[in-house]
Amino acid sequence: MGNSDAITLEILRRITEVMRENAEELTRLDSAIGDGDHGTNMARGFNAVLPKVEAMAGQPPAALLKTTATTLISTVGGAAGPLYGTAFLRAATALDGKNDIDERDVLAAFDAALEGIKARGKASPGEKTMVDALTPAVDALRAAVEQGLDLPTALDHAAAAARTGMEATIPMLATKGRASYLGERSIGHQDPGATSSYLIVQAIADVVRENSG
Amino acid sequence: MGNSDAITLEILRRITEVMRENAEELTRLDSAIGDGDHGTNMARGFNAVLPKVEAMAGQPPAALLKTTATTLISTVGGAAGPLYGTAFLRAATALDGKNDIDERDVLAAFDAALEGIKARGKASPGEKTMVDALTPAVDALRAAVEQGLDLPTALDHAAAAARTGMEATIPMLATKGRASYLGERSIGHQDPGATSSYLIVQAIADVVRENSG
Amino acid sequence: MKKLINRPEDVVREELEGMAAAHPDLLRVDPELQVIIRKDAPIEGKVGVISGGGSGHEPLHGGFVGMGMLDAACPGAVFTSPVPDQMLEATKAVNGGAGVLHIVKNYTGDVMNFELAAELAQAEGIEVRSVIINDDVAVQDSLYTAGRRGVGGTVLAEKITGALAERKASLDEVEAVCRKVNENVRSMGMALTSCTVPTAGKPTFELGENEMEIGIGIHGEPGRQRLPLASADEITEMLVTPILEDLPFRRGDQVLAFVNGMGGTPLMELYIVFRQLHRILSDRGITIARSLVGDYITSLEMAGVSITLLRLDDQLIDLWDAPVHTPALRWGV
Amino acid sequence: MKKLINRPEDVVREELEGMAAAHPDLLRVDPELQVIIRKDAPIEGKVGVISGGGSGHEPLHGGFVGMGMLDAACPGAVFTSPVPDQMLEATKAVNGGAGVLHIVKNYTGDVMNFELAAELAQAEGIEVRSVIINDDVAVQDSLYTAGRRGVGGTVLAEKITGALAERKASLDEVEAVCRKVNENVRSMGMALTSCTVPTAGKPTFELGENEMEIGIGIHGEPGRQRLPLASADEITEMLVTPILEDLPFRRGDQVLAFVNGMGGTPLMELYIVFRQLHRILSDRGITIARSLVGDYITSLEMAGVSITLLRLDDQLIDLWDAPVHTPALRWGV
Ligand SMILES: Nc1ncnc2c1ncn2[C@@H]1O[C@H](COP(=O)(O)OP(=O)(O)O)[C@@H](O)[C@H]1O
Ligand SMILES: Nc1ncnc2c1ncn2[C@@H]1O[C@H](COP(=O)(O)OP(=O)(O)O)[C@@H](O)[C@H]1O
Ligand SMILES: [Mg+2]
Ligand SMILES: [Mg+2]
Ligand SMILES: [Mg+2]
Ligand SMILES: [Mg+2]
Repeated sequence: MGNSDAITLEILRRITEVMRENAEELTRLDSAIGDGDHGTNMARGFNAVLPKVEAMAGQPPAALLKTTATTLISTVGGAAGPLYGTAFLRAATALDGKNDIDERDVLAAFDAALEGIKARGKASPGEKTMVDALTPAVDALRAAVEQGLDLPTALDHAAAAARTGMEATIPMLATKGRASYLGERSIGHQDPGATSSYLIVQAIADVVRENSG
Repeated sequence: MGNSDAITLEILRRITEVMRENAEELTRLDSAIGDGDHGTNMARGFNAVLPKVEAMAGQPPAALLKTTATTLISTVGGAAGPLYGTAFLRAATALDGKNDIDERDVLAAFDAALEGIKARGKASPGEKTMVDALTPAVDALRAAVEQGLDLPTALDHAAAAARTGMEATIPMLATKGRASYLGERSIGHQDPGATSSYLIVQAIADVVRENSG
Repeated sequence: MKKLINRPEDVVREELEGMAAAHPDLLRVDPELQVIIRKDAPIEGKVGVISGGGSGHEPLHGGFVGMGMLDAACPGAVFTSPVPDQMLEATKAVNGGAGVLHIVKNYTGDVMNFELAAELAQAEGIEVRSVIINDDVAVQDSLYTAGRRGVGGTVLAEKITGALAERKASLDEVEAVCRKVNENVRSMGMALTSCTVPTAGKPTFELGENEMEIGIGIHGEPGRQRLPLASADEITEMLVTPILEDLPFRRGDQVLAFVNGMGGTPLMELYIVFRQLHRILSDRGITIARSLVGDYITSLEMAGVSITLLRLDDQLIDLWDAPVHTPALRWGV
Repeated sequence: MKKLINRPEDVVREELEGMAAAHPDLLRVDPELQVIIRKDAPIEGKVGVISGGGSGHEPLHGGFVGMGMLDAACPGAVFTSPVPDQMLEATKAVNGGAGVLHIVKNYTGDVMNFELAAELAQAEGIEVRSVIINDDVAVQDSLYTAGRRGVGGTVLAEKITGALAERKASLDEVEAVCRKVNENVRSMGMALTSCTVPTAGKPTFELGENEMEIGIGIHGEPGRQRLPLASADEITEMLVTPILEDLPFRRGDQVLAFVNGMGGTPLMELYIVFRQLHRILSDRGITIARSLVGDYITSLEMAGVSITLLRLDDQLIDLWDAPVHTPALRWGV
């Protein structure tokens, strides 16, 4: 993928926009089975990220993602801050030294990001967390890449799987995070972190699609 | 009036009943221009009075009224406690030694009661207080007695005047009591103390009427 | 009505039993007569200091009973002045032979009930003085009102007066310092919500989602003015400006700044108000020498705040700093 | 949404500025970085004790900074765990060369953010230990939950741990006493109303006029069970029974009984709850040796109460009684 650094910056702009647009909805989801702060926190975090990465235009993707990571860790707070921060940090490490990012690189980055979230939060699939959107997304991405599909298409598959995974959290019983305090009352509500994860994956897929040939 | 002590006891029973029945309304009035306790306090006071005076059946009116006074002072609290307590105490003093109470005695008792309230609370007519129900009541009672009307009729006049006086508090600006803190916002609301005063006068008139030949 | 209570008519008795159970080291409580007395009262040769008022303002007054503040408190029914029997019992219980001071908030009922009690106590040979607290600037002190209400200044008066009494000062001196506090303190309050008296079962008044009441008292009654909801900074300005103009407070003054929660306002918001209060006073060259922030004189669960400023001098600072040991205020011990 | 605030996004910074203005004798505050530090920190040779968490629980934690309790507190956005930068700054600021203890409430976000900070601090050569507080019995501690929440026990842990640290005890000893508190404390809470996060603009959940939530936490989230409103006595029983059964507390035990207001409940009602708590414990032969009644760990303006019982021994009593000087807790000085 040519111009990876520009696309990375575009991705971060899009994620910021999407977090702003969906802050109220994410907070609403986090009110039903949480403490009503997820949307506010994600928007605050990416609002802090944006000017920093704008000032780094032209730097490699890994640098932008690392700054994203440290900024999220320093501004988001809650459960989402360390989890997304770790995700972006691991993705940055996976892309270190790379300037032209191909689909295998993207897969490596996604893999590392998800592994980071699981290592930090210790959640498995089925516990009603962001892991439930990201695991199917990564699996779909891997399958598509191994089938030789191009990056935009592979990411479309990932986003679709993330959406399905997000929706699949609705009937789940939460066994991680704040929602787990509600026990069975967590059933019937979509997980906020899975929702923000889906939105992030979709934003990535959209930007890559828009920038493809 | 024969059997004054029995009638006095009947009056106190009736007042107690009326205070219970109207507690909510008095509290409602005291919520609009006060602190929402007048009805509760008056009911509590007379609920304490009743068993005490029941146990004094056969004793002279002055004794029953004195016990009423001290009990009200000891149980009602707020502005109404000392004011009504003083009123009943002064009435008791005016009836001291009397067993057969006639209309002149009743007028003397009412006079003393109102004077007691004015001495204790220092309110004049027109300040949106119980004085605004009791002053016309006493004036009407005096006029009727001087005209030679019988006691039941005189008390009917007093009760009617008390009612008119109570209603006349509606457009008044409060310059005494808690309602005065509201300034012009006190206008348009009927005074709770004037209302309980009217109810008391009406109860007295009703019992005397029911017990007349 | 949503409250953590049992029967509405039992709230005061039960609260008193709870206070007795929670503070056996500080208080003795008579839940029938409804008096809260400092455990080591009476203290020989010390002026007894008592106060009282309707319940619903906790911790005022019962939470201020103890060393260095009140010797006794008399709680009435919710928002209802206590009865003379209570103050007579309290007066006798705290009488150390040096006289007793009654600190009375300026409400018609409080004043009359305390007056009756003072008469009864005097008749029993106890010298009683009374000081009426009337620090609320929201009400005009004129022939056309029942006078200014006693509000936040009462807390400061009880502390400072109790401190001087603790030092075995004379009744004249103790009365004088109480009057001095009253003369130098001003307050004003506002509400975002009303409150619900348990026996009434519903709020005393209703405020819309975008409305606030300025110039409220502590009994849940409406205030002087209903306005659209404003920001914390604007509200702080609305409260402190009339306070400053009334005394008046002047450049160079030292004050005790007391930001009080009405019961239902989070502590976070009280500090947000304090911030702007500090800025306004700073701009006017007025120094905050002491502060008090929290719920000290409340109106059940009312959301709102009151501001109280006391102009200080060395004596008042010394007495404010003096040791105190009560359920709600404690330092130096 | 009716609050005494300015812009919702500024509440934490403004509250910190207010605290700095109100308590210049006790605290230094960095409103940008958002750390509250004891004015005389660092103290040479003393273990530094820090905590932190989302704002909205005031006075926890910032109101507990000062002698004998916390050396620093890190407030996050409302109900949001603070970020590692804050804890790193706080850790460095309180480092007296004897190590630093982090007291961490058991929430996924708090634990992760404190972990990251501890890693960064260790990398800078500061020895950091962490104790997680998880006293809430409303949640099962199992593989199927994020574990028990840290609630009222946190206040007691901070006081007792801070007292031992004040005596210049070693990091091992300070960590051990913090764990000891955690092992001997249990809590449970309930709510009559939810609360409104300023940036959310509306209540986190809605309760009907006749409903209550049992087993709530301190972040406004729904609890384990929604039930019809019950009396204060019944509610007290519902809260204390699982507490007693969980440790379990036994006949002959001495406890610290802590009845905590969630922010919007009048003090009167807390004492009504304490009354019944005392009766229940009395019936079971459990002695209340110490009490704490008031709003110490809140959830904004939530109406509700939590009960915390700490099983005491001589050491814990001694450390509870030790002097403390913070905005929200003060005795012995
Ligand atoms: N252990 C965990 N592993 C993965 N994701 C988690 C974990 N705990 C919580 N989450 C995610 O975090 C989301 C909540 O984020 P947020 O509201 O920002 O945190 P908090 O619960 O601290 O307020 C949840 O919806 C869930 O997806
Ligand atoms: N100075 C006064 N003189 C006469 N009546 C008064 C005076 N002050 C108050 N009242 C009466 O008392 C009534 C209020 O009684 P209540 O609610 O029991 O007292 P409080 O205001 O102490 O709660 C008023 O409606 C008024 O009629
Ligand atoms: Mg959340
Ligand atoms: Mg009233
Ligand atoms: Mg009253
Ligand atoms: Mg949170």
